[in-house]
Amino acid sequence: MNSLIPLLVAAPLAGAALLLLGGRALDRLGHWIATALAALSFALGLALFADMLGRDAEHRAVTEQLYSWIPVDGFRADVAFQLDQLSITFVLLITGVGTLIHLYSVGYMAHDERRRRFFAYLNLFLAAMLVLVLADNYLLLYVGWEGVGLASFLLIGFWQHKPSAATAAKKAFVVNRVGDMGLSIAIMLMFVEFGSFAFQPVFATAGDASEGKLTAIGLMLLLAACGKSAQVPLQSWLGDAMEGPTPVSALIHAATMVTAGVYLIVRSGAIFNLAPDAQTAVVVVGAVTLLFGAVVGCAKDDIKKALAGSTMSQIGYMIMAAGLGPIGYAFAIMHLVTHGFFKAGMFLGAGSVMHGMNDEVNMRHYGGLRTYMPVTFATFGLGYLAIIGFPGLSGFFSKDKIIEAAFAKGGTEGWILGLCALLGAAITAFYMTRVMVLTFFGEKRWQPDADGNEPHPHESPKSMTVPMVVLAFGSVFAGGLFIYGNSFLHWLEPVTGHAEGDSPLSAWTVTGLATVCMLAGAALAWQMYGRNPVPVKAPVGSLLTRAARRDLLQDDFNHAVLVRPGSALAATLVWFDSRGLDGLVNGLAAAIGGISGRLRRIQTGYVRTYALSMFGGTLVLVASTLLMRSV
Amino acid sequence: MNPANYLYLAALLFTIGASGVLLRRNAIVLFMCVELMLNASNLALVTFSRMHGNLDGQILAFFTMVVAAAEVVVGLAIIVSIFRTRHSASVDDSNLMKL
Amino acid sequence: MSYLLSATCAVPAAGAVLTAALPAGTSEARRRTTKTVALAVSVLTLGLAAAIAVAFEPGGARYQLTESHSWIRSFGISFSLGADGIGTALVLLTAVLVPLVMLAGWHDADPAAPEGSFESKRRTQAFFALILAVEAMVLVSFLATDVFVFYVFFEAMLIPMYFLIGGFGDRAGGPDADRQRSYAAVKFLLYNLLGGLVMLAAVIGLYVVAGDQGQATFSLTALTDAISSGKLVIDPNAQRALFLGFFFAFAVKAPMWPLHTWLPNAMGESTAGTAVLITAVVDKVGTFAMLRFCLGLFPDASKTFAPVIMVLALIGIVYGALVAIGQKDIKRLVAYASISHFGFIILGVFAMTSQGQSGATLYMVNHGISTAAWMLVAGFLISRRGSRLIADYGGVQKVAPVLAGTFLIGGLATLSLPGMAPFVSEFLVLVGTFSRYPAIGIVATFGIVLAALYALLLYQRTMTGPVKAGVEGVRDLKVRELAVVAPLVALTLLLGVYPKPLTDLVNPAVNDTLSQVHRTDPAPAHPVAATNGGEQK
Amino acid sequence: MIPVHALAAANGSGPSIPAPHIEYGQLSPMLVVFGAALLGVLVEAFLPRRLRATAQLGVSLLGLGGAFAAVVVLAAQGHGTTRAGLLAMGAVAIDGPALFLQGVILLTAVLAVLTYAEGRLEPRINGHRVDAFAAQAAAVPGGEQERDATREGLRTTEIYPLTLFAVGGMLLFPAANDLLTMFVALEVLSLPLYLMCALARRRRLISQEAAVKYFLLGAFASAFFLFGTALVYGYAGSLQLGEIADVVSGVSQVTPALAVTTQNDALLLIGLAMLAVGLLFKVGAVPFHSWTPDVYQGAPTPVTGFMAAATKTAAFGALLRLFYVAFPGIRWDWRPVMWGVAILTMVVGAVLAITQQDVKRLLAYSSVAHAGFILTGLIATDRRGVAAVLFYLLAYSFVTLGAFAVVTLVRDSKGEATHLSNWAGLGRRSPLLAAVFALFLLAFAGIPLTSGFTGKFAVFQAAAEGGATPLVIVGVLSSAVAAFFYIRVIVLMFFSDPQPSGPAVAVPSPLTATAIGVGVLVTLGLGLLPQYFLDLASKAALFTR
Repeated sequence: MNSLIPLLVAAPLAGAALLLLGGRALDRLGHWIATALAALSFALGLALFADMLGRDAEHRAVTEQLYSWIPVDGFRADVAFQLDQLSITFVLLITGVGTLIHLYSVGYMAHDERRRRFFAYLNLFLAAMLVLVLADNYLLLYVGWEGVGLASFLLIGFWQHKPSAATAAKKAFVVNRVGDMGLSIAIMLMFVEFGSFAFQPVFATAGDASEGKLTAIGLMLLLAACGKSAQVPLQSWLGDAMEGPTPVSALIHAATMVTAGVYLIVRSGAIFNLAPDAQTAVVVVGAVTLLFGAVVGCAKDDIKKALAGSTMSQIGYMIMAAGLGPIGYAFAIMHLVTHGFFKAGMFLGAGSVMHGMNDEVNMRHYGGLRTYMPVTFATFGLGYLAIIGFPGLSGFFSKDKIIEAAFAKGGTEGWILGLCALLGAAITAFYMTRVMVLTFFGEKRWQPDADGNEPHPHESPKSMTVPMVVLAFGSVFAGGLFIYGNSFLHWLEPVTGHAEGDSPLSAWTVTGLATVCMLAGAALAWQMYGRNPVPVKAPVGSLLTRAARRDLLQDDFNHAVLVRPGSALAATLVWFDSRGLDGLVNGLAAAIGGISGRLRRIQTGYVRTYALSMFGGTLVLVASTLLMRSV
Repeated sequence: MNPANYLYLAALLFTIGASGVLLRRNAIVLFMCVELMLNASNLALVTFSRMHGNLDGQILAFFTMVVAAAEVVVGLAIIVSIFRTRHSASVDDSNLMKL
Repeated sequence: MSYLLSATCAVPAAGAVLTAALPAGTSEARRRTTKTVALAVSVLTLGLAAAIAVAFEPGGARYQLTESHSWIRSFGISFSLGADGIGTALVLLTAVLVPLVMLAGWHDADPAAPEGSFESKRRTQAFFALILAVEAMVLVSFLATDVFVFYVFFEAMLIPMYFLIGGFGDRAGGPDADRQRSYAAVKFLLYNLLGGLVMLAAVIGLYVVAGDQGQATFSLTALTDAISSGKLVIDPNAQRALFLGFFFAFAVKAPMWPLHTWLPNAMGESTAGTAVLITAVVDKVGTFAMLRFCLGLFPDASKTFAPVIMVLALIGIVYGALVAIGQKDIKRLVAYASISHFGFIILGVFAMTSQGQSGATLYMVNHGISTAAWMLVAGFLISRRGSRLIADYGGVQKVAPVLAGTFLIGGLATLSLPGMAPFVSEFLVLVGTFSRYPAIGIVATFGIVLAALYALLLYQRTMTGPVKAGVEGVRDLKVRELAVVAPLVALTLLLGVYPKPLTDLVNPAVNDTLSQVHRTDPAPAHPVAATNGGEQK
Repeated sequence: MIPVHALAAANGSGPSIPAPHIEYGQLSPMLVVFGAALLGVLVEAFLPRRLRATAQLGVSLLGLGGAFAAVVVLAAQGHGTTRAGLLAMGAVAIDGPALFLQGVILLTAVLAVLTYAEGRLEPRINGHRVDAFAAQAAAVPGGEQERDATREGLRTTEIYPLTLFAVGGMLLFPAANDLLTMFVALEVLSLPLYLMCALARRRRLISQEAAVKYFLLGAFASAFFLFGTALVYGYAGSLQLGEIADVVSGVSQVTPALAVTTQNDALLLIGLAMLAVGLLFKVGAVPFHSWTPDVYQGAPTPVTGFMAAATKTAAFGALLRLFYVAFPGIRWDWRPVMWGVAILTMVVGAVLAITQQDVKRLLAYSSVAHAGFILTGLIATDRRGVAAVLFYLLAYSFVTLGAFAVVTLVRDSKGEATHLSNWAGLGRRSPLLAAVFALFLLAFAGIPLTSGFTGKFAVFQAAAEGGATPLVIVGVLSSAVAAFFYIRVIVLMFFSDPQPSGPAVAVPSPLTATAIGVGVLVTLGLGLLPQYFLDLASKAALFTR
């Protein structure tokens, strides 16, 4: 059975290779092949899951050694997969949601002439993401880590003819690279410390290392997570990444890839548990990002960017939970899974709306769409309810658990985190209600597109709606399923461990507070956007609004602090290289030439001058010979 | 007489000859100055020959005279031909090649 | 005594003479004959190189298939060749790249000027003969086990290389392209000649020093044996001076910051194929020689200077990448990227850890392959549009998707994407450096961010966006060009996923080098439990 | 030394003078060459004009070839090694260096004579083939007489006997074992050369100027040499190098006169310095080099090639013998001074060459720089150094001769086009010729696999072993500077566009082609497989005394 594990990766990888190399012959069938392979991978995942369920909790984790990858003395990197409860959870999420989104894309990309390539990239993404979650060591994880980055780059920039898309793709990759630097350094630190970077041995030995070293490793891993999961301060790429086709945003930039940071931290729990300072850093990053993303989400008029802000914020929750240690790991993953359902569903919904509205993304140009796109409205609405934490839906359970865990951290820290989380919940409800209202309610504010075509909103084809419906089911029921009998917690416990915190508030109090916050936020949004007409052109807005529209000036900051000095430095060095270093070399050559030109003048052409130089030379020769004797 | 005096004379003649080469312009005169230097050497050779009591120096002096004669032949040929071309015996006029 | 090694070197040499002697003429048929002959020779060489790799036993002696022919007895010089793992890997690299470079430059030496002008009738013959000559000399350099023989070919290869740079451009330069190109060629030659001459002084010095202690030989194996057994003790000051003499030449050739300024000119002005020969093959002789000669002959001095060299290499990594970001010319950008990469290689060599040195060796191979792919595709692009300026491009992927795709793959390999060959080597170098010099390792890691910037900026500016005027006519890759790129891409991926054959080849030689400098890897602070360590092979 | 009492004794014994013992066999190379020269004079005097050129060529080649054969035979008989010895009552030494250098000089002379006879480069005049030499040397340039002479197709065939006389002097020069012989040899080789310089067919003004400059400065230098001879004789009481050495190192019997003169070291040191001046002038070392560019430029190019190759060889031979046989005892005095000269020569030669615009002047400065490189070998003061210098001279001679032979081929309507701008694009018009010249330039630059590299390696190695490491470093650096101007010419030939009205490359007769071809072969041969010649040089590297 374990030998099936490599097939999980191989199936989509083969799909990618086939589609990329196959050429135009596969234009007509390629997308179905890709979808089938994604589904195959999902089926394999299910089979492995069933197999795993058949074993005791202690024997569920298995390792499949493929081959020795980089054998160098004292250095060992293998291509080996580890399938345990944590990774199978991801496998199912990735392949499951992935298959649905493949299916959705069949319809969504039907008219794109480069559809085959799109599906190849999607398959490539699946393969890389599976490597990421299945790797049994950090270096192989790194392969998946950058592999998904590559897929993300290719897919964000899929419409390369748009300069904005190309720029966004490059930005995503480069910012991620900063995070990857963290991962590299973390691996190097582990190697120096433990002589290995495979999960099992490192975690087993982590206790021997000093806390300082572990903190350093933890911080570097956090840097990596910040990059991949768009956490402050490396969050700036996610908003721009919405330039990619919407299925991409759903799969990569909502459900799966961006959550890799959470996976990394949870997976490295053994290290973080021993490095409290690193954990503190993690929760701070998580808390800051959850508010940051939420604020940004409130101000965006672009539906996808609003959702992107939301994603950032939700991942902030997960990171915060992961930073809480054993009390939060399982809930981080649980929220990750439920978020995968509802956020993917909402992105697909957004895609469906755009599909019907001539690719319009500005919510101020929507309005009243609920009657035109009933399925989209229903599925999006369910996702909406899930994310704001409407009682009984999946987001309610998972988010609630995180808020509880935050309070359970204890002390002032617990209070601060808990309140942040509650505030976040309120803002979440606000901006999601805003999205919902602007899109589906109110009057029509439709505008003709650039070519003057009036939009004719209509429901999307089956291939698109079916995945949305499936995801909506997940949004509704997943949370309840997971929470029932703490099944999810127990499932993950062998991997992540679990600890009960010491909460100053009872569970019910927290739930109540969260619900109140949610209602308050939603009500405020309804008040602002539901009861008043929405201007088609965005009002100037307050300072905060304007800042939030500009992603809280993150790009301005990066531009001022990194990009501009960076290009200035590059320009200076280019100048220095040609004028300074090369100038030195050319100057030396010119100097020798100059000396030569001067020295030539002693060759006057007059015999007597020559005779004089000989005579002088003789005198010097005689004198120096005599001098040598006297010395 | 102290043989050193002959040597001093030889050195003086040699220096005069060398100075002449450096100072005079006429090729013939210049060449005569070189001859003077050769003769200064001859004087020194003969003196040393006498001091050492062997004939080597004197023999060389004879050779020098022959060589000087040969030099004159060659030298005059060259100088005369260039004089006929340029109508000048000044060495400073032969200045086509330089730098 | 086997003659495999000398045959491998002799075949391209003979091929060069043969190609040069083929009948002159500018007719298409004549030219095709020339090209075919040259290509056949290079493929034959590849076959012989493969035979070396097959015959080489990774577990055996350091130098295998050795042969020695008396050459200049008066100076204690014999024409000795021997293959070790590192050399064999680089011989393979060279033998693989040369046919591809020829194929890529199939039309580079076709007459540029209209009939009747002063263009030489032997242009095509000259181009291919020069490439084969370079190949022969490079192969000897990689296989030489005699310091003098190495020196001679290290230096002599400058001449054909010089004519390749100066004589054959990419026809994409400005109005004063000829002047620029001859400037580049002269700069290349003078820089390297200066390096070589300084090394000559050191070579002579080494012989004198060794001769004083009864070891008057140029044989590398004899010298290193004598040094490691203590029979030959070079006074520390002399050792430092000699080391610097050798290192200077290699640092110019490699090239290491701040001696690099010839490379952008040379790579920018020459044809893409020549640029690949320079950066992927010829320059590798420099880094290779650091590993084999500097470390092997002057272990103590190497250790003394290692920190300084590491810092210079580090500057080179960051500097090269930053200057690459600021470039306006595609080929110069690739050149500066290479300078950055050479920094990594040198870092790996002087970190003196098994990871670092294995990584450096792999890096030489991988950089050769990946830069070849990147540069050759860039060359295909430039030959279509007739410009090297980045600003003249835009939206190429729209009109030539395969070209754009392969260019992207080249760029991704250059930025060391995991799963591709350069990643393996770069990571090994970083780990190897980090384990001895953590600070340098961390700053070097910053290089991977900058690499992403220059590689992707170039891709973005040239390939994406709306189709620029002048780019509409750009055709996609032809079959010949695909045949060039495909093997390179395949190798990049293969060696990224399964580098074991290469590491197995290289590791013993690296260990031997490390033992020559009396260095062992720093032990981990808290090694993982023995059960896990025990599995290590 | 011919002591006075010996003559007196001869007088006493009767009217017969004991004939000095002359080893004609071992002197035969020189005798053959001088004989051929005299025969050449006779040919000049008695043969009709139309036959002279051919006959002179035949006589010269036979003479030189015969002399070379004699050298080979002598060497084979071991006169270079085991049977080396002093001849003609100690006036001449036939030993390894002498034979080796005589061989080199003779071979160079053969090739040079071939280039003299080249008749296809100049356009025919009235159906007469003419060569590079003046129609009538005595005629005023541009005058009526010259026009007539030219119209009649006259040729200065005297060049052959002159060359043979010069070669004879050159053969004697490195073999001279006393200062008298050395002085005479110096003059014998110089005087014909002065004349030969003046014999160019084209650009006669600068040709004559070259001659007058060479003559006056050469005579000036000879005067120094002679005065130096006098002083050394005064110190040592002998002209023979071996005996001087004995006196210098204090092993000979001290006569009363010696007791006085050896008190005065200044005599010795000044004398030595002045002797050195005479010889350094001939090799073209700085600061005695100033004649080189002018004379090289002005002289007819075949003569320049001969002069540059053979004179330098002969003069270095003499210099070696002087320092190694007569003055090894005071090497601590002269070595530092020669260090200075060597450094100055290398640097000034290389630096000055950079800005030259005329290919012949450029090669002249290059020869100055090479003199510096050879001097580093000389300073090694051991057998290895001698061997290195011998090898270098062999390598250098052929490269130089070949290079100047190539220069004769690049011509425009005014004769040879020696200005560098005319050489632009030569590689595109005549790739073969340009490639050959490039090979010579690369050999000059000391690029591996050419003879120049082997030579340079040999001298630098010898110098380093002799403890002259700084010299090696200066040498290496000035090699780099020197490389610059060689490469500049290559750039010009290959990478510049030809001028529309540029020069044409004349197709040479087999004579010049042979000279160039041999030059190429030797250049490559000594680069690729130098072992035999290194052995030869190293076997030959022992001076007898």
